[in-house]
Amino acid sequence: MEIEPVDVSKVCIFPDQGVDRIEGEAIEALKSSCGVPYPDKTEWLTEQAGKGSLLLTTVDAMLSWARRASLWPVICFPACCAFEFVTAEASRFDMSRFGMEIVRASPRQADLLITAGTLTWKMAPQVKRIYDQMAEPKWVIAMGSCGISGGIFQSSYNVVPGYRCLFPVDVYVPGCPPRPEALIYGIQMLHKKISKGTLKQG
Amino acid sequence: MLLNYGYIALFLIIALGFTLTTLLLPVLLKRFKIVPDKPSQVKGEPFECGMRTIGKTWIQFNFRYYFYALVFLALDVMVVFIYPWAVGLRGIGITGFVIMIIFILLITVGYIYAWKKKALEWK
Amino acid sequence: MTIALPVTEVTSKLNKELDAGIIDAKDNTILVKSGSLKELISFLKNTPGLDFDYLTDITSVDYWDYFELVYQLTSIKNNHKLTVKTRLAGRENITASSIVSIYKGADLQEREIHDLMGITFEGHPNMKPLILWEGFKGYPLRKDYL
Amino acid sequence: MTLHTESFILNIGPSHPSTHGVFRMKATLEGEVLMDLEPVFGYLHRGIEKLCEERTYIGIFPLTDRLDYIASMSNNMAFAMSAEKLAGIKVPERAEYIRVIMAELQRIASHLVSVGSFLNDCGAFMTPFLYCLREREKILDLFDMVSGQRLTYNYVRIGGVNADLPDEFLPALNFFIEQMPLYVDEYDRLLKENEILLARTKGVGILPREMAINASTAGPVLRGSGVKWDLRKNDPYSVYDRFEFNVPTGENGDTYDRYRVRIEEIRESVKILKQAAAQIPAGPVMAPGLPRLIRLPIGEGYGSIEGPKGELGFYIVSDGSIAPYRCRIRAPSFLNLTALREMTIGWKIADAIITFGSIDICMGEVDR
Repeated sequence: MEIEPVDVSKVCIFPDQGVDRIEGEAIEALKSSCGVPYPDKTEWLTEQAGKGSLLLTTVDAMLSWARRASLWPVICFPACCAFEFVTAEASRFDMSRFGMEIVRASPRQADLLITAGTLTWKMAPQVKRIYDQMAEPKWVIAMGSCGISGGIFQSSYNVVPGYRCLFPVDVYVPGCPPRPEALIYGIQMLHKKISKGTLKQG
Repeated sequence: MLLNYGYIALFLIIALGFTLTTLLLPVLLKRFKIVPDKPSQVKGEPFECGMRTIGKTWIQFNFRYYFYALVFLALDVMVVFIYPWAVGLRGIGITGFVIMIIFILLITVGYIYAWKKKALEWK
Repeated sequence: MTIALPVTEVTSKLNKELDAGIIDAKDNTILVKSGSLKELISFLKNTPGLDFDYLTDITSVDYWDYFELVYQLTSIKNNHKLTVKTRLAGRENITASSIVSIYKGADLQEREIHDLMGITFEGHPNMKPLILWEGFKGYPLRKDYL
Repeated sequence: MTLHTESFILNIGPSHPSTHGVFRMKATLEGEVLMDLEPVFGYLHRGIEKLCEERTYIGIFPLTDRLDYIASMSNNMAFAMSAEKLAGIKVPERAEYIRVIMAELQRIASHLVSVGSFLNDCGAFMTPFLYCLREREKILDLFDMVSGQRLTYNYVRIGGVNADLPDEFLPALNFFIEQMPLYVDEYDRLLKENEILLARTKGVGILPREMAINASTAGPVLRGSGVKWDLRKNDPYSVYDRFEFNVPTGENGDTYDRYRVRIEEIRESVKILKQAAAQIPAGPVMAPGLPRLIRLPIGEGYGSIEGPKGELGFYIVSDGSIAPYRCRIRAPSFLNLTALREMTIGWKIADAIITFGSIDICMGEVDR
């Protein structure tokens, strides 16, 4: 009973051989295309929430409360800030008080990307892919000075100067690594930003 | 008597209501533009720890997983019948008991057959 | 106490053609020609009196006109250690002989040195880029890497 | 009835919950059994060795903090000791004792993290991990008291330590020394004869003794395979020869032995801490007469200590200027991974993840 496997080479995404070469080209392509970093939208800091019709504001308020109260971060743990993020998640600083109960491994179930650690060019395509695969609406917290500007390793040949070269960042949390209290303050800033979000720009 | 059927109908309505809302909710929210909808090619691809999948992903798995599933299914169906029988055993007395024993023996005959045919061997 | 093995003990046990390979030997460092590096290290590992069975570290240093490979060996049985050095002249496609067949621990370290310093090791099973990616131009740890 | 089955390549990739950072394993699987496993490094290669060449000696300490970011204190100590060995600087007694106390506290904190995340990989999801992090917070308070930082302390200097201990440090340390063995006994009650843990880890991922030595592994991985090699005993540096402690080793080098070695080492470290806290002398904490911008004499030196993950060494070549000519880091986590392929081939995926977890790597040190 020899079962002939269905010929699905059409579906196959990558030939086995040359995987490293393809990965190398992807890194070089991303490295050359990463010219101007994404601008930081900061007008939400000064904006007044709650204009617009009665119905719209209640839907806004309810929606932003639902989104704000259960932000699930995705696993993106390159370096030392990862460990400060884990202690912030652990029992003493307990980020689950803010609804961030579990750290999701796959971007499908996550809506917040906390970039905990230094980003190198070899890891950049992977982080960009994780960000692209996250469902809308999604937010990004750049944690630590490596996430903001490459930090202490900025002059290195293999470090991306800040995550905003890859995708727009909402909140920056300075520190190397930032203490858990600073990270939780950053998350509260993000809650403020979400609560000011309106349906118009989705 | 009719009241018992009323409960079943109520249960049916709740079940249908729940499944329909969970199915239709995303479609409605997307139509009224409450939830942003930005599909993209990368979102469609499988997530494998941030990397692209390597090589063929539609492949022929080993057959022994399927044998295990079959034997489990047979025993699981038997268990499904045993539960209500065990609850109502006092009512149906010794005859019910004998009938169930025969049913259990039938299933164990099939189980022993699979065992002898080495379906459970983990190569 | 891990004593640094005096070099005289090693040189006394060397046979003739290995002895030619030694350039100079003083206070627990042996400078050896790159040609006879592999024989010396397998000799150090296998002779009963010395039996250096643990490779602590391989380092490469760029001294502009030559590259220096520094092998640090330790003997867990007799609790002594030794440093073996070799010099590779030139700047372009420098080759040294790989010691993966003697020490399995050298596998990753040689690939890393190949990536960062540009020294290729013949006889290494898979000399693929380890730390950097294929298509990375230049060798970062060299002094003239901009 | 031969059934044609195919193997496929699975990326246990850079962003994976149980790879302790951005480490990638290209696993070729036949159903569930692992046929081949190719580790891929470099996702956190920040080029620290190149950065060391452009910084002064005092500027390198923040870099060494971020090497093995779970054991920053021991990295600082390793770099300071190899620089002192090269320059022949004599460190005052009190500074040596402070360094030993900090190194042993850091070893306990690092072992707590490694045991916690190892059990997390075994499937005991988050419970032992949060137990261990609860104890680690107590150690972080002690470090916070001394250096003001929670993770990257930048506390050790060439020639001594940055600042003396505050007065409330020693009572807090003594309180911690009494508490810690009770916590370790609590873990043992929870886990020592836990049949799930025994069934999952006994005899899994065996690293035989010769392979462990030949693949130049170090630390709990080497001692787990039955090799009694601990730099604190075999090559006592600093003031370790004044303390009395023993070196736990495993018998058959499986995952359970490595886990047991780490738990026993926590107890040994508490013993060392007790003796060090008792014998600490008064006196200066910094060698006198060292200039701010230290210029090490021309030459090279290799100094190494027994870090929590193994022998951590720095090979410094100095040409007399204020920055080292070359600073090579012998990272234990990097070399412990050479035998990963031999330890995991033939096992199932779940066992391979546990074996990898028991090696306990820290990505900052692996990729440097």
